[in-house]
Amino acid sequence: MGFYIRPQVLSHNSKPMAHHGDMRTSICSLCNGGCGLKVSVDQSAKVQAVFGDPDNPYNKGKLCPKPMEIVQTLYGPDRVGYPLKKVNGQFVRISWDEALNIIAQKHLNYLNNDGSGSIVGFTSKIGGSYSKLALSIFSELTGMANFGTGPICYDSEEKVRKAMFGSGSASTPLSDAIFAKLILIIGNNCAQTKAGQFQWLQEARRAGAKVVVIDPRYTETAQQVDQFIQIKPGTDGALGMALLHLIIKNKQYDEEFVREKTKDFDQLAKAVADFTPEKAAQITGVPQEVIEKLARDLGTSRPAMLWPGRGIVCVNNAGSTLLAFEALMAILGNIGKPGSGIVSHINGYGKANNLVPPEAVVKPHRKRNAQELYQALEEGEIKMLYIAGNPCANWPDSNRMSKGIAGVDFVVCHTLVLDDSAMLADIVLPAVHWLEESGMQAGINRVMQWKEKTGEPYAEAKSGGDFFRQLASKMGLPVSCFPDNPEEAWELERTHNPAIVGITVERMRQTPGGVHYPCPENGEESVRLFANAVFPTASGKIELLGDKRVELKYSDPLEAPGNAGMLQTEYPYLFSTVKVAAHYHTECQYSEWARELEKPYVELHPLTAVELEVTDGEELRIETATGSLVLPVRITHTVPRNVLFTQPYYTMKSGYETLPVNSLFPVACDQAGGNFVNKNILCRAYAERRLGR
Amino acid sequence: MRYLIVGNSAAGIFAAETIRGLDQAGQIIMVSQEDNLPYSRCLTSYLLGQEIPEQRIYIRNDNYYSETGIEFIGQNVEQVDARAKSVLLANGEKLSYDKLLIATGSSPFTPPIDGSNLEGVFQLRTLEDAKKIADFVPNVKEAVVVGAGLVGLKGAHGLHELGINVNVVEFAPQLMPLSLDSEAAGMVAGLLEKDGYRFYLNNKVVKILGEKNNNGGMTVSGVVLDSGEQIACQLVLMAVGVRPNTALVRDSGVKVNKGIIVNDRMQTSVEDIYSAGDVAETYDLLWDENRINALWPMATAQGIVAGCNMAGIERRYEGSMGLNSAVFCGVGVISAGILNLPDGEGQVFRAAEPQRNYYRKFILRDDRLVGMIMVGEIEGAGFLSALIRKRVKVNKTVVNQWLTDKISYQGYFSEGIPMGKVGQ
Amino acid sequence: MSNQSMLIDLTSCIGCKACAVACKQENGLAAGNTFLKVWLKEYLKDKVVKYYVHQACHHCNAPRCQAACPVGAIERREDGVVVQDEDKCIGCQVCVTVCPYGGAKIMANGKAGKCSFCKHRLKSGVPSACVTVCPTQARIMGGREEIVREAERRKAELLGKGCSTRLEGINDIQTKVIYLLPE
Amino acid sequence: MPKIYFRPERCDGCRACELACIEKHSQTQSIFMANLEKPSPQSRIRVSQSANQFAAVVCQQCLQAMCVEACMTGAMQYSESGAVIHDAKQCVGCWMCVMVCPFGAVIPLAEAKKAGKCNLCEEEKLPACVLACTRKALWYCTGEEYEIKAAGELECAT
Repeated sequence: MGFYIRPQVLSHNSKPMAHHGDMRTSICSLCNGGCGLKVSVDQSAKVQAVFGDPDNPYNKGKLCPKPMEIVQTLYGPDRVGYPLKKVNGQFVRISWDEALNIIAQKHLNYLNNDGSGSIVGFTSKIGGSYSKLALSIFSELTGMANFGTGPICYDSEEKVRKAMFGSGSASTPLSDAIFAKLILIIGNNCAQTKAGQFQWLQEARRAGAKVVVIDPRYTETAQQVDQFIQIKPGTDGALGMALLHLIIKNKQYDEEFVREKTKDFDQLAKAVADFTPEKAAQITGVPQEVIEKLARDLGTSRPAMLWPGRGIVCVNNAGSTLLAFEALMAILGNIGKPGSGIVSHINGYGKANNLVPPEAVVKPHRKRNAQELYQALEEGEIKMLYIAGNPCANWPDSNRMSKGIAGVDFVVCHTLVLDDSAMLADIVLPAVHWLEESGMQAGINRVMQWKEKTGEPYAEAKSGGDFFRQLASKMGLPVSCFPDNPEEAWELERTHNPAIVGITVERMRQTPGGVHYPCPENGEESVRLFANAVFPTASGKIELLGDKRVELKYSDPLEAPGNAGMLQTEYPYLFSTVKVAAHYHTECQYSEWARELEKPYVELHPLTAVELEVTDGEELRIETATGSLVLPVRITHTVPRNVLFTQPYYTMKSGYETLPVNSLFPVACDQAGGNFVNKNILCRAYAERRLGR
Repeated sequence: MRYLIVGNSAAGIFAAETIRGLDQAGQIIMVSQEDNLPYSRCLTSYLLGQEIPEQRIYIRNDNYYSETGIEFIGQNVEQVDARAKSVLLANGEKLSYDKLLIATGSSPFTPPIDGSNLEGVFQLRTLEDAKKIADFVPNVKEAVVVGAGLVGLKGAHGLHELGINVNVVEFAPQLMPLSLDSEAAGMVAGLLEKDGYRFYLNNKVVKILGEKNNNGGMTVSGVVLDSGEQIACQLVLMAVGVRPNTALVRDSGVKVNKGIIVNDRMQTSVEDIYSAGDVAETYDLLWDENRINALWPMATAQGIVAGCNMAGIERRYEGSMGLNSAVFCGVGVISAGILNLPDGEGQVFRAAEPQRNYYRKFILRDDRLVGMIMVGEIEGAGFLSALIRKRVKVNKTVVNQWLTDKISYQGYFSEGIPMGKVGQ
Repeated sequence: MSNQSMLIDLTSCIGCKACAVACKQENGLAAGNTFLKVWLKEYLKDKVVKYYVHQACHHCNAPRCQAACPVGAIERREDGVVVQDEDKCIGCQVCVTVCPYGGAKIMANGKAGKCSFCKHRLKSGVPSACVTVCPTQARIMGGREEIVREAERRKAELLGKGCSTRLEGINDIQTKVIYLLPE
Repeated sequence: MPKIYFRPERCDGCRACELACIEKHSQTQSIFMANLEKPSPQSRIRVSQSANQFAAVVCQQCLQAMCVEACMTGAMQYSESGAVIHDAKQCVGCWMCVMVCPFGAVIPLAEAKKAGKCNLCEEEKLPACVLACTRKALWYCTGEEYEIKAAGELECAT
């Protein structure tokens, strides 16, 4: 006998939102774009929905999908609500007090027996400025070394820029685009990665700017601009050097600026002397005429802006490439003036000093760089880890990283969700989401905006700020060093950092769009850096060749770290990751909507697909020296031949249940010694069905 | 949540199943005067005529109540106490509820005719009625059916199937005055007369005659008609209409007109009391007023809507309309909507071929199909009843074609019939 | 906000899919339910044509879904918004098969669903959710004439840059949602 | 649950689906003998025409089926898998389902006094009509599969 009622069809599919909620203003803390948010909150202070803030002058109410996906992460099934302790492989709920006692006791134990170097932190941007400050105070008090997002995101860029200009930060707000005549976007699909702020480029174009995109892929950004230059992956440095060569040869640089404000120009000229456009054309695949035309455009269009992206930062020859393009901006005099300079999401504003009395500071007894960390994990040198992030997915050679973490004696994970890294922890602590904590949020427009707390913390979730203070108290450390709340934390940070002392919480609150930094005691904002053409380098000038740790010399990506020594006959393709708008690293995958919008795939040129005997939707296995991954194929003419592209947002411990793509990238850094590489790595591929699956 | 459902026919069981589907944990109590499994009243005449065995009259299987987790109580509900949120059963017991559904249906109306209390006078509504008649018929040769509505004719058919001569008395000048026009009714009458039925139209029974039987009681021996004519018979089946069973809500505050008045969520005027089925007076989308459309499909649809709203899912009932389907001597007869518009209103399309029992009539008002009758080839009737429900303008050329052509769904065609604004 | 039209300029769309998520948030759509689907389309002509298809209801002046719906669950309102009534829907999915634009979609529970032009927002004079979030003005809303003018202006501007486009929804088939498509 | 979807723009009115359905519902299971049988087998799928357009109408397996709600004998019901099925044993041929099916997809089998409707050829891997449709106007797939397939067919015009 069948049924006469089908209850599942009786409920409604859509429940249009009634806008009854209390609307609170906040700032998105996902991609460092700094978009203003309006968050609708219900009576029990639960976040209902996220909208764009029309009063924010930077995003003007517009938004990319990421912040709207948050609600599902906040109250989704993966969210951690209570401290958990692993007992016989299973997590059991414990109290915060018990958790803190265990952690404090373990920490003190390792500190005494194995030294401060045996305890390491892995933190990303969980929480916000309050958590960050508390962590840095805790680190100073315990000598704990921290690995933030630098090695996987921006270290090379920051180091090169700091060496050249004296500051690693972006020099120009994106909003300056409307004053620019030419905007050079390189290795940067900002239409996807900074979608909420993309309107600035459109406005710039309406105001007459020419926007040029240089990328191996015909990206969404490339679609929207005046000129797209397709370049062979990893060869941007050659293009940059040829542009320098042409500008110098044709004397199109700003002679006065070069003379007065830069150092090492002659050496620079020498370094690019033989880097002719013919040579560059051969390397980059960009026709010589195009290179020459671009050089002419650069030479004649001032002011011009540069917006480099991860496409030239997270690569194995990042250092020299960045050096070339930033030197190009420098000799053209495109620095410090409206509509010139370098746009980036790096918002360094200096460290707060003297937060801890000198006698209480503990120096880490061992220093390691990010690469060395792997070995230290494997060799058991590291006894205890604090994780706030997902290194098992976001660090290269993820399998090795996971194994390393699994081998550590005691792992504490302060997290929103039970992700791949949290699953390896001994103690899991529930973290507040950034919407549940106020704090300072900087953005791509070089502003500091005060992010208001909107929702109440979920269940027993705690901020990193509270966690480290309470832990310090359990460990008998001087608690008085720690701030008690986000406002106090900012007050502490501001008053201990002369660069931002003028930026009070009140001022941020009262200024729509926030306050440009640095902002010293006199309260003057700095819309763009170096407006006075004074550079905080040793020479006070732009050091065109940086600190010489990186040579301005083109290096073939196939010969650079990660690929050097690999046989191209065995690994004939290149493998890279590229981002999509619906995801920010691995954070958004806990939203069902995001998972529905984006399913992992690998992009192939049609001829590559023919070579590999796969068609659209078929599964392709991609193998590198460190791992292998199976992904469905998407055939497209928008990617070059012999290069495979996928996206870096998926992991095992989420609805995707896919091996994180970083497991295919070796532990390799570019010469600048900063960034890990997650592009242009040699790989091989074959149709998965050949294995009989 | 404690749901109490009074009545275990169409509206009651569909409501109960809906609630069960939406709220697995809720307590569902079903109370009915008839202490048995849910069965289809529409099939009682089939049972009477021995066209189906008794087991087929049940529309749910033997373990229905236990499988669906419905507590069943075979008691009559005497009174609803809305203030105390409870009902009083015939056995004096009180049952409380959080949500109450009244789906008590209706009962045959017995006109005050002299002799209507005689042995051999029956009505046919419940399973018990059918069984009683079945027990009585061995002594019957000649029967009189009072009322030629659908119920009367189906009852007559049941008796006729048993080899009894059937005489049908109808007050109106035609058969099924509420669901057919005179032309179609004439066609049906012709069919049945050929089969041996006798009709007394424009007539009524004024007296039922009786004679002493062996048990000392009085048994039917015939009827006297208004015309003075007498018909000798051993059985009288009264089928002159039904009245909603609203007695249980008197003094409860639940507003009653002819039936219990409900809104589009099947809520009565009293909170947490819902009503559905033949007892409820619901919105009629063609007449644009509340009416009782005591029809199986309406009862189930209302039951589902009531169930949803009781279980917390807001759903609206679109409204009912008249719809009837019957088969006479193998000829299907379907009618829907408004059949008789006042003179000068609307437009009528008609085709009749009596020799092959074929008749079609389409009634349009403001270029919208509002009613139809089909006798004979009835395939595709559903598309027309849907068009009536949809209330959209129709193309008259196509309506004209439908008089003779096959009727088929038009929605796939770009110049599809139903266009323009929905609604009146 | 009657007589409102929407322009979807696929030449300006950057495929961020904010509109699709805003739609889900605004209309309370669980995973599996979508009124608006954004997906990549790419083909070769004299150049690579790549754009994001916005698959959703166009709000036709003569909606086929309305004609096809056997129970009158789909109705074109006087202001041109084509709305679907979930209460009436019986889940036959015929609207889905007759829509030339893939506008009516099969929801997770099997019944049909479609864009309602955020009719609940229109009531209070607020543009549809997808329009409010779109960071590139690829979705804009306004009076019909104003929107048609803007569409023609963009088309002309693109032509001036050597990019040929096509407008849908203002010529032979009239729809409330106007599309500007790359050709 | 998979069901039969009809893509109107593809149909050229060849009626192969009707013939295949008749064969499937015949006693003889013979495409040659079927039409000679008594009672003559009836197709559950019907091709209709309007101007020069054709359409095949077949049970849409409605999720809230009007025939199920109207059936006074409980013969029309939903199967476990979600299809609308008809229990002929229970049917008394009252044509209530014929009266309400908005597609006219329930066929009154007058001789048998039973309603007849598409059962998706439940015992076969593919319904006969879908197999017979050379123009691929009939698709047998689930709703999800339909969405994917249909999106793939969308013209650039979207």
